[in-house]
Amino acid sequence: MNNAVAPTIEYGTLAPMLLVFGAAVIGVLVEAFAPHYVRKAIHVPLTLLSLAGAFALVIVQIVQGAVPTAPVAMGAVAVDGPALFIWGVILVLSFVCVLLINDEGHFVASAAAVPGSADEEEAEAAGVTHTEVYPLALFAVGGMLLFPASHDLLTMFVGLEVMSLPLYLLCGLARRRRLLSQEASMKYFLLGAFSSAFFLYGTAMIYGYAGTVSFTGINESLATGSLLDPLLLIGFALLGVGLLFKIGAAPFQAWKPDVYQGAPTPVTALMASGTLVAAVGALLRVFWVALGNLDWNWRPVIWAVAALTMLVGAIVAITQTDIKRMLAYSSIAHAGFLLIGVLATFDKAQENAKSLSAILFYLLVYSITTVGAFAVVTMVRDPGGEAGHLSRWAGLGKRSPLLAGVFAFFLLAFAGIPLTSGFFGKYAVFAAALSSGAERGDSLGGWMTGLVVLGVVASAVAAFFYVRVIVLMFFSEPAADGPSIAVPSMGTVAVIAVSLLVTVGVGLFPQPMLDLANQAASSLFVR
Amino acid sequence: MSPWLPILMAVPVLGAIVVALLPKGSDKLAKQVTLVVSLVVLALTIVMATQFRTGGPRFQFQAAYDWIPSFGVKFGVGVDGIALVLIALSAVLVPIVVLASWHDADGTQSADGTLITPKRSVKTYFSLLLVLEAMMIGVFAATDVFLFYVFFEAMLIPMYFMIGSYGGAQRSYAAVKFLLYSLFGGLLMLVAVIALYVVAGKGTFMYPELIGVIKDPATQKWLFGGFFIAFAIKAPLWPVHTWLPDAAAQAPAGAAVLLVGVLDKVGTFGMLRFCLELFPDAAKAFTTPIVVLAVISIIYGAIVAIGQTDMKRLIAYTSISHFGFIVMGVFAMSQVAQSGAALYMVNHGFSTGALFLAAGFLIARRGSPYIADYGGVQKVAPLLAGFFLIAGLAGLSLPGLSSFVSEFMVMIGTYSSTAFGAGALTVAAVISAVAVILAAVYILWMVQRTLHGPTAEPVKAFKDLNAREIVVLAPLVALIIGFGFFPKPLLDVINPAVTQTLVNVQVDNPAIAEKGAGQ
Amino acid sequence: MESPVEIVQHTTGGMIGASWLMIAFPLLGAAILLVLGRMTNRWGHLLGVAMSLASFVVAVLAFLELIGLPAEQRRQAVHLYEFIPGMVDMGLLVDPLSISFCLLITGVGSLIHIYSIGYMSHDPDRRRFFSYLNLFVSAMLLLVLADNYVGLFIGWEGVGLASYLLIGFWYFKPSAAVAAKKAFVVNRVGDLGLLVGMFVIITTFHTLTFSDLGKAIAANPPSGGAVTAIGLLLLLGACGKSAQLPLQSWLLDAMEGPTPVSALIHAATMVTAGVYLVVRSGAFFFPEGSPQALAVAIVGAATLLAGAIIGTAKDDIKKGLAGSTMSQIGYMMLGAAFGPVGYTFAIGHLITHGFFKADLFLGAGSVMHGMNDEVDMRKYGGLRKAMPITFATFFIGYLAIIGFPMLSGYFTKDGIIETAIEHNQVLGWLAVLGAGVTGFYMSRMVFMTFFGQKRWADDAHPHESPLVMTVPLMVLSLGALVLGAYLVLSNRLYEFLTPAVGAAEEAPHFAFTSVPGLATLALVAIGAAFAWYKYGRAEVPSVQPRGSFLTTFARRDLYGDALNESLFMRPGQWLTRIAVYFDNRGVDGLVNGLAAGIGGSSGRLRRLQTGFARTYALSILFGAALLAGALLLVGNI
Amino acid sequence: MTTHYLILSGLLFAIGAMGVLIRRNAIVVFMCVELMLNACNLAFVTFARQNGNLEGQIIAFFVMVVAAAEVVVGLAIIVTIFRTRRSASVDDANLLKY
Repeated sequence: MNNAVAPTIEYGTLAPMLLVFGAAVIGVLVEAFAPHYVRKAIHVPLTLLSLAGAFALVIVQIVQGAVPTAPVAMGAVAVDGPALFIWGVILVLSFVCVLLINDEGHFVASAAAVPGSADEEEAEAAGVTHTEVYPLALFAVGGMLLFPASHDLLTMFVGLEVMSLPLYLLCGLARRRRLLSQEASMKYFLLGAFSSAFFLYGTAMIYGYAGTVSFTGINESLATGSLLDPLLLIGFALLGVGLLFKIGAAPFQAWKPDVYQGAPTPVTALMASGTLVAAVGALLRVFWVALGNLDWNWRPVIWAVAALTMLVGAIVAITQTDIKRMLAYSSIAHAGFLLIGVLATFDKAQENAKSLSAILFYLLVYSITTVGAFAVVTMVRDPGGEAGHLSRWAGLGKRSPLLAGVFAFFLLAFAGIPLTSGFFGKYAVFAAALSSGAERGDSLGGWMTGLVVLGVVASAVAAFFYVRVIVLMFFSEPAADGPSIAVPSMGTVAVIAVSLLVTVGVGLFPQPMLDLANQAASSLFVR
Repeated sequence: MSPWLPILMAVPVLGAIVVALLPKGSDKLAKQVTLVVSLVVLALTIVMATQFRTGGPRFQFQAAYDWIPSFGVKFGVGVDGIALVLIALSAVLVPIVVLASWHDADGTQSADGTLITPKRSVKTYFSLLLVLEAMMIGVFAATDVFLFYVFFEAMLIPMYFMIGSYGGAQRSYAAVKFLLYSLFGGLLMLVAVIALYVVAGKGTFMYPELIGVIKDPATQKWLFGGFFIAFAIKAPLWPVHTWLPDAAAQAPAGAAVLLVGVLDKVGTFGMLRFCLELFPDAAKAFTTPIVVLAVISIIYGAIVAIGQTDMKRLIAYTSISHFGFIVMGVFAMSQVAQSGAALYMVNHGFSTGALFLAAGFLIARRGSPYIADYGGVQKVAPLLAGFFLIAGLAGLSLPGLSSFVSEFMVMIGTYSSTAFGAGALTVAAVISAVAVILAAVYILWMVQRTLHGPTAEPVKAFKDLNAREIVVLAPLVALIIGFGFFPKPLLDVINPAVTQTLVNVQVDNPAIAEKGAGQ
Repeated sequence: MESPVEIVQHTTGGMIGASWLMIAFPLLGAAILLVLGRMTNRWGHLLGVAMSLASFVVAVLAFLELIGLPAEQRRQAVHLYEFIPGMVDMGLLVDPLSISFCLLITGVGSLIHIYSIGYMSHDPDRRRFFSYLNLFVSAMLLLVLADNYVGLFIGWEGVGLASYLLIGFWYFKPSAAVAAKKAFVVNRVGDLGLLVGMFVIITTFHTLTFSDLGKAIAANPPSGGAVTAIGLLLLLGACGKSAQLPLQSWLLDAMEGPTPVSALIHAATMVTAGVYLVVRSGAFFFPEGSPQALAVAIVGAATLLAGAIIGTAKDDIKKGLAGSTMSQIGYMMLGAAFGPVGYTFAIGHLITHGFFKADLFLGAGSVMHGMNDEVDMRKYGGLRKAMPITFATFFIGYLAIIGFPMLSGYFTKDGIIETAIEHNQVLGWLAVLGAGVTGFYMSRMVFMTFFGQKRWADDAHPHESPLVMTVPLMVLSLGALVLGAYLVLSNRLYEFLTPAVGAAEEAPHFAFTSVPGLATLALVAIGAAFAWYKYGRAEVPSVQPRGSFLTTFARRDLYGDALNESLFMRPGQWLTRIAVYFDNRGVDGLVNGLAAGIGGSSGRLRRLQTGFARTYALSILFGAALLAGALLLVGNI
Repeated sequence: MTTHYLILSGLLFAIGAMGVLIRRNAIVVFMCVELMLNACNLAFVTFARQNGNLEGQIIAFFVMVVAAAEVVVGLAIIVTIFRTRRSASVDDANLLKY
């Protein structure tokens, strides 16, 4: 105890994360000291460059192949293949989302001003904007990087909060429909805090069981200790609540539709893509690394959760009338599909690589398509803001075929039609699940097949509401006072272009991306 | 590595891109380009078909390129006799359909001036048509199960848009129903495809390598089920047929031809190719129930057809009856029946195609699909009436027309089949033969109510077929009559493939007749 | 002993080798007329006649070549091409049976073609008419020449199609359209029999070719069961085509077609195809005394009476003749049930009937031609002066059909009757009775048409038809006069047919003074006298009196239509309605119901999303409890 | 000896959760969440004592910091809502539903 060793930090490995956090801090300083008219001019390049730089650093590490085989920073953070892959994905997503954020007219002039009040009008007239969104976004991104890479429950908790707190605020900053925005913000905050309390209590109980919060330690004590200790099981359940809440699995999905609908669309895009990726990464780490030896206990439970999530997401989406709300339910359904992948664990850890790469691939293609879809949503506008209500989308295909066509393609990708990226994502996950179910002596073998069949049924139901939007856009006559199509900024165009490119490209030639995912997954999570 | 099939698929795709990229307002050009491209494809197909050696290996013009190594997926193509004739069918039908739907997207007016369909994007329609052609060729040419699945599902999208954007009043309902129905089946098949890959454990989807790999009967049954349901929906087989009448009735005539003439054949083709050869034991085990379903389709489809008031729906139901025959032939497990079924797929494409097109021309003149709105057409438009009648006679498989040969072979092959459950097959053949009476009723009754009798008032204004429409129908009629008397060219190509199939299914069911006189 | 039907020579040369030209010529004609369409309006009818004559010439030459051969070589098979590989090849069988049909078809056919030039001269669609006629001739020739059942079936349906087209030639008349459809559909019922019959044949004997069939049967004689089944199925087919009970109902409606059609198709040739089928298959599937042969006899006897009775009550001259056609074919069927001898007389009667019935029909046509298409005999009367030639020829035909001594009908019909009585007393004497009825209704027809006082409509100006119509009449009536004697006396036809249909134990010999023969004559005389008493001597009311129950029974075609109506059509319509309803509400309803169900549950589920943050929190807590509970549960299982 | 502390922390956690569910005022709800966090802290410290290592206590400090940050964010949000709606009731914010 008394001969304490000085802690070591592998700055090189952590560089991407540190860069983002550093930029965020600088952003705060800018807010503090720079006059407001130059702030944006500083923030935008700062943010984008930091993200790009971080991405570059990730690439460097991958290229160097110097992927550490042990947790770094005294076992607090695990920067392994999957983590780097997830980092790369998150950084790309956040980059394009910042491009969206950058677009005019999404964020409130002065959050403090009461909606409809005189000083709101003043603020708008004065053209002031909340440039805080940039550092906030950076902090959120930093949290997203830390969350899935953390290697003990405490770090994970901190990552969780660092990711969430800025998002709570960002949700409340919509320029239009501020009541909704604020309500979304509050709901997200209260429920988020509530769930993270569960996560924390779960952590406490696991700590009580294992005497440590490091995944390695938990894993070892599971190997020796009793698997039936209520402390362990309840603790795990509470941990699960926190994580499943973040990915929006039923019955913890309730916040998603409200928040997605209320939040400014760029922020929704960030949550629907980045947060999901990060959360799934974290979930995998906890379930596979920390509690890998417990999978006989948790797989049946997660089976039920996955099934419930898919069905709830797919079925409730059918009757949605708001485009963002519908996409929220679609993302719930997709969370369910991802959980199928999470279930696909094998006896021999090496085989888990297959499932892991499937999940990573799915995350990649799904999140990119999602960002694209939300980017399109930002462009369809009414006088009062974005045209959220589906009925306003009628006949869009007649008025702007290109935009409608792109959106239709994204929807088909969500539905998993062949020759789109979404199809291969689904295929990869289902294949992994079936092969894990097919392995000898797996008591869940039949159940896995059943789950996959359930999955395809759910996707058939889901297909209905995607197709419904296409019908609206193409097969029904446009409304007289239809929404206008905003002239997109370069940023938005770039976002849509990128995600379309990926959706098409991967849809035709998935192999390169699959190679990336395989390579990332091959090394598995460090233990 | 033969480039034929990839080229055959590439040409229409490129054509589609060109058409799509044409500048605004160049509708006429778009049509001409499409026509030329489809004719080029037809020419290439014919040349390829002449290269096909009937004595040669089962799969010819094979080519395989790595596509998704980590899934073990190859872009593997190649054709046996059956696939060849079906590809030829598609290649023949597309140019005809292009000509037939020349004005479909222009917005048509009925004889009494009322607008039937509003103006829609011509370029989109024809580029979709070409994309569809590429996929139709691909789905028949695929020797990689995964690739087959990809085309099987992707085909839905262009057809979905063709029905949804260019169809009749109920088009969006019909389009969605069509898409979801097929998608559902397809997804079940997807599970089976994956499971096939996993269970086989060969690390490949290449069809020839998967034959006879699945041994366990129980597994075979499950996988068979997954494939069969998808194909039964596609075919369509009773009781999962109800999407077809809606889709066919709402689709523009041209699209309907491709839908019923080619797309649905993928179902029966799949049964013959995949259900039988990959899961022989399951196929044999399920023969009886499936044949029962087929017979129900035959009789039920015919009876419901009689009761239809809408021409296109009526034709759709007749197709359901005909598909019953095809399925019955496939599962009769005898050389004659299966050759007949394969031949039926082609002939049905011609006969129903002609019927849909003729009906389409009729409807285009009156703007109503309802039989009751017609009468005495023969007086004012004898040519149209003549073609319509011939097409109808092909529909009731009149001897001397191509469909008779196939129907005859199917029935006789089923009756005399010695395969598993032969007793049931014999009965099935006899019951199905009743359809020849019902067919006469539904076709001739329609003919009587539309072409014959006193000329209805709005019909008086009809013009007879113009040159384009004659060019559309004449080749089909020629083929119908030609293959009616000389089916040999087709059968010589089909037979070896069927023989191979039966070998793989391990059914010993020799040709039922020794050569006739003069051999 | 090896039956002659097994010996077949294969040939490619000579006129027999080229006998396919017989089929090709008219087919070509039909094709040209249909494809070129209006362009050919001017000369179309001439081309039609030319083609028909051309195949008549071929037929004659082939016939001469055939009789040039020794008897045992008179079955010449001509292989054309491979039709369905591994199942059946397309080929022709030129033998005495088929060639005699060819002569009848092309001969009478050509005459009727010629006649039609005049008869249809006023019809704008004459060209179409001739194209259909050619199509018919070609199909009919294929039917009789094909050397296998598939080819026969193609011809069989081909003539069905031609008949459909020609009955519905005046398609704008709803009655004609309906009649055409009815004819086709009823025929299809028969076709079903033929079709299934082929299934059984090929399954049992592994071939559909007549010659191979002979060998196969000789090689291993099959069980009675299969053969009986085949026989009955073929009989069903024959009933359909030849309008025998119970499938007779279409023939009377078929009179909607132009009269030449009724003469050629629905009297002389097509309707006799059933007889041809039975005779052709006789050697294989209708052995004497077998149940199926008996069935044939019964059907024949029943139909000959039914037809005759119907004939007695018809005022429409064509319908009357149609009834008589049914009845005469009934005779042929009866004959065809009794082995080679029966075959001889059946075919003989078929040929003579072809002549005199065509003669009668064309005569009737000529009458209608002069009476501006009036068909009701009650509007006729005393026409013999107005149109002498027509009267003369019609009268000869009349004598021939009632079996007046030494005329054609006399020999062939008596032959059938006697053979029948030899084998089966009951049926035989029924046939005798039928002859008597024939005597009555034919005389009635003659008296009502040509004798008695005028009952014409005011605008009627009866006149003799042009030569182009009357010359064929004369030729036909000549045949009606002499042909019977030529064929029957000294067994010419029998000897000629033997190679095709086999030989009997003892050759038939025609007895002029046999009990049945005399009885027949007596009955015929009585019938004629009674007809004279009712229609010749007495006044004929120009409006139909409401007759006794029996008369109505006959007028209503023995309620055949009523029976079909209530037995098949109405139940059929109900079944259709039910099926359609079931398809929309049942099957499709299920699908849509499922969709609606999902939609509904979605609507209900989304209500759970109340918007109250505290409810969401509750669901989280709830979920947490579930998770914990489940884990504990799973852990402790 | 430590079980009492655990029971206490469990009770605190339950009370906090209940409070979140039954109280309407956003501030109070938020305080209940804080209560839950502190229940966690108690548990951590207790377990640290039980396991005889310091991690638990360290974690407790971390938690306090995070909780403090949460307070900042939370109050900001709640105040804006209050300013807009003149009410801090969680149930009044009920526009987003179904």
